Amino acid sequence: MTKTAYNTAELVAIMSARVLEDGKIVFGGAGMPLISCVLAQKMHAPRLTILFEGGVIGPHIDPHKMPPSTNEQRAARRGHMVLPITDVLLLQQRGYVDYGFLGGAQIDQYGNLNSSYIGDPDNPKVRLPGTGGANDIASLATKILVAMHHEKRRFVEAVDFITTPGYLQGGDSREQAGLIAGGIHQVITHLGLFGFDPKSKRMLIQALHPGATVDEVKERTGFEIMIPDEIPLTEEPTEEELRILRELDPEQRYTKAVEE
Amino acid sequence: MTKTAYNTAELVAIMSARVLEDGKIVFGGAGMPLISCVLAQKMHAPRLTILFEGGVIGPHIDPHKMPPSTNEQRAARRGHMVLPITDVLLLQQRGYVDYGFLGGAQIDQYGNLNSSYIGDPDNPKVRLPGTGGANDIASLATKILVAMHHEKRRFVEAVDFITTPGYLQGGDSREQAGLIAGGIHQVITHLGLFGFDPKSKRMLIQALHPGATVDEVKERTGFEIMIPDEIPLTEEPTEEELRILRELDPEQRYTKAVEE
Amino acid sequence: MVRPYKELREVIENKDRGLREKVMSLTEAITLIQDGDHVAAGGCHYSRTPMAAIWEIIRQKKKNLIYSRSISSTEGDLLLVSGTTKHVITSWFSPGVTWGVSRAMRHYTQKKLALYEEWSHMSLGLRYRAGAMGIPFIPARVMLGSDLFPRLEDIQEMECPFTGDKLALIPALNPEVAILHTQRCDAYGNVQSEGLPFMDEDIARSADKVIVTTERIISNDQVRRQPDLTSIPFFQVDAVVEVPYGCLPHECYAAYEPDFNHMDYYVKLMMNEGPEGVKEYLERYVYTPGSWEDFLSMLDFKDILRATMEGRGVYND
Amino acid sequence: MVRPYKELREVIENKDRGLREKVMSLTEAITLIQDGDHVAAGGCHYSRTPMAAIWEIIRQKKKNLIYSRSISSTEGDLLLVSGTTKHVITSWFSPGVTWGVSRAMRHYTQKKLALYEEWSHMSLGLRYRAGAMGIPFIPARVMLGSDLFPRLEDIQEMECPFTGDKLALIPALNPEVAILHTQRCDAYGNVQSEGLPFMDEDIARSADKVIVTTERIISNDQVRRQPDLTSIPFFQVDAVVEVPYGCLPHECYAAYEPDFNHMDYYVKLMMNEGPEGVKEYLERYVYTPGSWEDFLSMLDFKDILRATMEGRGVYND
Repeated sequence: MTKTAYNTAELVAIMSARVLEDGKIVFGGAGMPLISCVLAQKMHAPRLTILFEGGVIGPHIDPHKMPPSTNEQRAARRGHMVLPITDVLLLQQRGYVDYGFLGGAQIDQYGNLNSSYIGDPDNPKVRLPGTGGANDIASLATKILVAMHHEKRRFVEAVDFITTPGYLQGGDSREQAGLIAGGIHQVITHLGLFGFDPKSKRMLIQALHPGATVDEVKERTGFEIMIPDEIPLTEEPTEEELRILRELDPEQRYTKAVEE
Repeated sequence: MTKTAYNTAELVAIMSARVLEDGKIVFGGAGMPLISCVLAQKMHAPRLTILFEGGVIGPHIDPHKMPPSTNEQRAARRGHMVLPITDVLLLQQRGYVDYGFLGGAQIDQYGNLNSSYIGDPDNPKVRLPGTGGANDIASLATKILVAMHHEKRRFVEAVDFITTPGYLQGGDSREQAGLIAGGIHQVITHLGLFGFDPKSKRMLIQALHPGATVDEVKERTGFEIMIPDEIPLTEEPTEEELRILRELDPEQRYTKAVEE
Repeated sequence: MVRPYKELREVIENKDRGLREKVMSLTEAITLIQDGDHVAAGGCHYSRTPMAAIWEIIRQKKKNLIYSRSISSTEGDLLLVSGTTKHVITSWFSPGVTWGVSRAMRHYTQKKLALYEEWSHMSLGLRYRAGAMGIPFIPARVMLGSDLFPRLEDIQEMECPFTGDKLALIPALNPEVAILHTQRCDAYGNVQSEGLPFMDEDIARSADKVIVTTERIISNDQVRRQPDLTSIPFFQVDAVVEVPYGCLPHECYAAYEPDFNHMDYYVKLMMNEGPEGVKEYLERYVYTPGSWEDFLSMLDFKDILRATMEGRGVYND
Repeated sequence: MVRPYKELREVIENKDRGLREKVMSLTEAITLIQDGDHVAAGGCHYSRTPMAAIWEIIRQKKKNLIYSRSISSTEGDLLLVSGTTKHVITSWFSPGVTWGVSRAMRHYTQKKLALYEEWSHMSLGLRYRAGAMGIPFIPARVMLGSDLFPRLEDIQEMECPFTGDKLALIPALNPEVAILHTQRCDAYGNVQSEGLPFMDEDIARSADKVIVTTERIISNDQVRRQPDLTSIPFFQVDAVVEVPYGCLPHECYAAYEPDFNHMDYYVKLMMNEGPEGVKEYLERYVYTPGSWEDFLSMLDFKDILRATMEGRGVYND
């Protein structure tokens, strides 16, 4: 039989879902992170517990009613518990949350994210919606995951504005700033999986997706990315992963091909 | 008709109830304060709202089931709201509570209360049960009321231990300590009503109950109490007050005559 | 600016906190708001938004309000473009992820016609909570190292005297007025919300005045039978207004989902025409209708019916 | 001592927080407690006391526990006299106002055989809350100026950097183990308590491990139908034990009032005989019975029946 084709967004969603281990607790942002969490539950991680900013623990999301926001009743469907926003976010500060799962508009070599301003914050080209819970999640969750489309304009040497802390200026600057727990763990793009050098905290290639090349990564990355000698390849999305993903997002509201 | 006789505890309960204005919010301690609050509701203050440390707002106490503690279900009967202990106490810190109503084992000339140690705290003659919420109530409620039996051993120059702050060492020492709101407003005993001098913050006579004399007060007070030229008399307990009080405490668990 | 403790207490102490009925009209309730007040709205994003109250605020032409909310959606656009506020305090500001970045918000902030004061979601929550607790700040481990921190006047850093940890001190926020929408409230103001609590409880405790709009007014007897469900006690509330469908076109948990068709219509207008489109919307849906009921009757009943069936559906599972 | 943040997080991070059944026997559950642990008990005074858990702790001869609780009643006597703890952290310590001052407490504290570390009720609550929030302290306006303050090692004073107010800094308390009793809990550990919440929620969030005894084990489906009622989520809980009447002779809201006859019997014994009386009680009611059920069967069923009728009576009004 012929393989089903998939777009870059679907690839990111599926690769992200695979990262989420069963039995763990994930704090999921709106959009693609949410899709990936639900996909993971339907694949290998039925005991994955989802927390949403809106104030819910362990909802059963109805595949036919994906919530456009994580602060609404669809996101709370059949949860174990609903609680105030401040308290669900505080659960991360206490250390209960394994994964903080974010999307990103702009990321830099140390994993800092910007969702506040494009250009000079005092005279921005674009005023973006802002942090929401992203700053909290990235300051507190044990392992931060970021899913995004891999483009030069999004992968920059230094973000215009640090809304959401990665490793700040690298080295031990994150801990020095007072962020003594957690940190950015992995970036998932349509080209591959990316981690951070334990010492310098600069971004490095962990794995490439089928068809992606190191040159393509370099070309689409606005800073010098670290390249190990050995680079494993990820497994191609399976028919089952694609089938379930498309059940979750039939109109491709969250997984439509990105126009560049 | 002949007047019904009453004991000193009943007198204190009734005089305390009269102090509580309708429409106000009172944080009531266990024992006599509780009795007086319920009595006030049945007399002149039907809109008096009672808060209990156990975590309840506006309970309807069943006259035939007075709770021996304010941290149990009888104290929560038919309340508007139940909430965590910490939060009901925090309502005082926010300024919602008009009266903090306490009983006392030992009080001094500045209205400080001791419910921790009789004698030297390091080698106490008696280790008392402790503050409970008394320190919180007296630090935070707008007007502190104290109901107690008037005896020399209870009205001392300086308490052995300040569990519950009155005006501390007098003058502006309470504010200097950081307690910038509230303060002890009135002490109700079986001899009369007692307030505090606005400047020195020393205890003074506000009114005497029928039959009580200044000499008796002086004799039963272990420090020099301030005596104004004019001292009004309080109204004797009415038949109705006594009738209702005895319905509330038929076995006199809270209003039995004090043995000295 | 953290307000002085004594001032905050005096306001509360001088209020009649006795048990009394507070049911009034929407118009009456909103007159409790003064020009220049800081008004905090309950709910989050497009859920349990006190939309009727905001609608009336705009109609009463309040000026120079400071507006704060957990996350701001389309109601934030309306407040900016109507000239009601030039200062919004929130953590995220746009209609919703799938609808893109608000062009109205961009216009007013990028042209410096208004200030969008950005706090992380949790730190904004802690601001209300500190205000609710009667303390000037709560320490936290967020905002540190970010570029949000230096842009804010009132946040500070300290070394913990117990552990030596570096901590952010999140300052208390005490709005003059809180506007909240709930599913159930009695005539005295005892609030029993259903589902996601958001930040409503802390906002109510932190504010000088609280205006509650409610889907229904329940008896005090019902409240007393389930005191566990009360989230806001009567003595914190100044006005109770019965406003069924008071969140539309936003949602109200277990009552109705958003009117997505009306939301799409608004967002399209706003994204295509910018502030002019929002002005057109305001004229048509806010200024022209004679009453909130008249506004509701302009919506497509079929859409409301579907939203209602979906909304109350949480109890069908 | 405020425990280091990294240590607190590591303990939580290394726990299996996945959705799994945790139902076990009382004996099994209590073996999760080590000698020297700080054990915090839920409920308050003689209400919702996790008495069965405490009873089993004494039977398992745990040593050198630190015991903390909102307010301690008769269970505190038992823990002192049995030699289970020499350090009690609470705000008030005696059977109850009408029963007078505990002679057992007096004996152990006055003879310096044990330490009663006294905090005000609210400051103790804020200690658990700070621990639950993952912060080292919460500022407050209590304890200041009192003689309680200088007797405590871990409390500090500071001048507020925002307002200049003098504040007490109340240090976090993070017990190794929380023992809680509830009316309803599912097999995963989702707790849905009824009535007075006391400090249970904060205690559960502040502790390394949580042991829950429950009047009944409800289905997860029931939990999910009323997520508003859940106060403690499953991933904070390590053990679920079904123990009907698990608070006796203390009360459990809407289930049973105290067994006042048994309380009177105990208090009389304790007040007349002092520690010897408590030892006699321990021998007869704690060490001798083969099981908690055997202890229950030693009580007068007529008393339990009356306590039950009174207790569940809150739903009769």
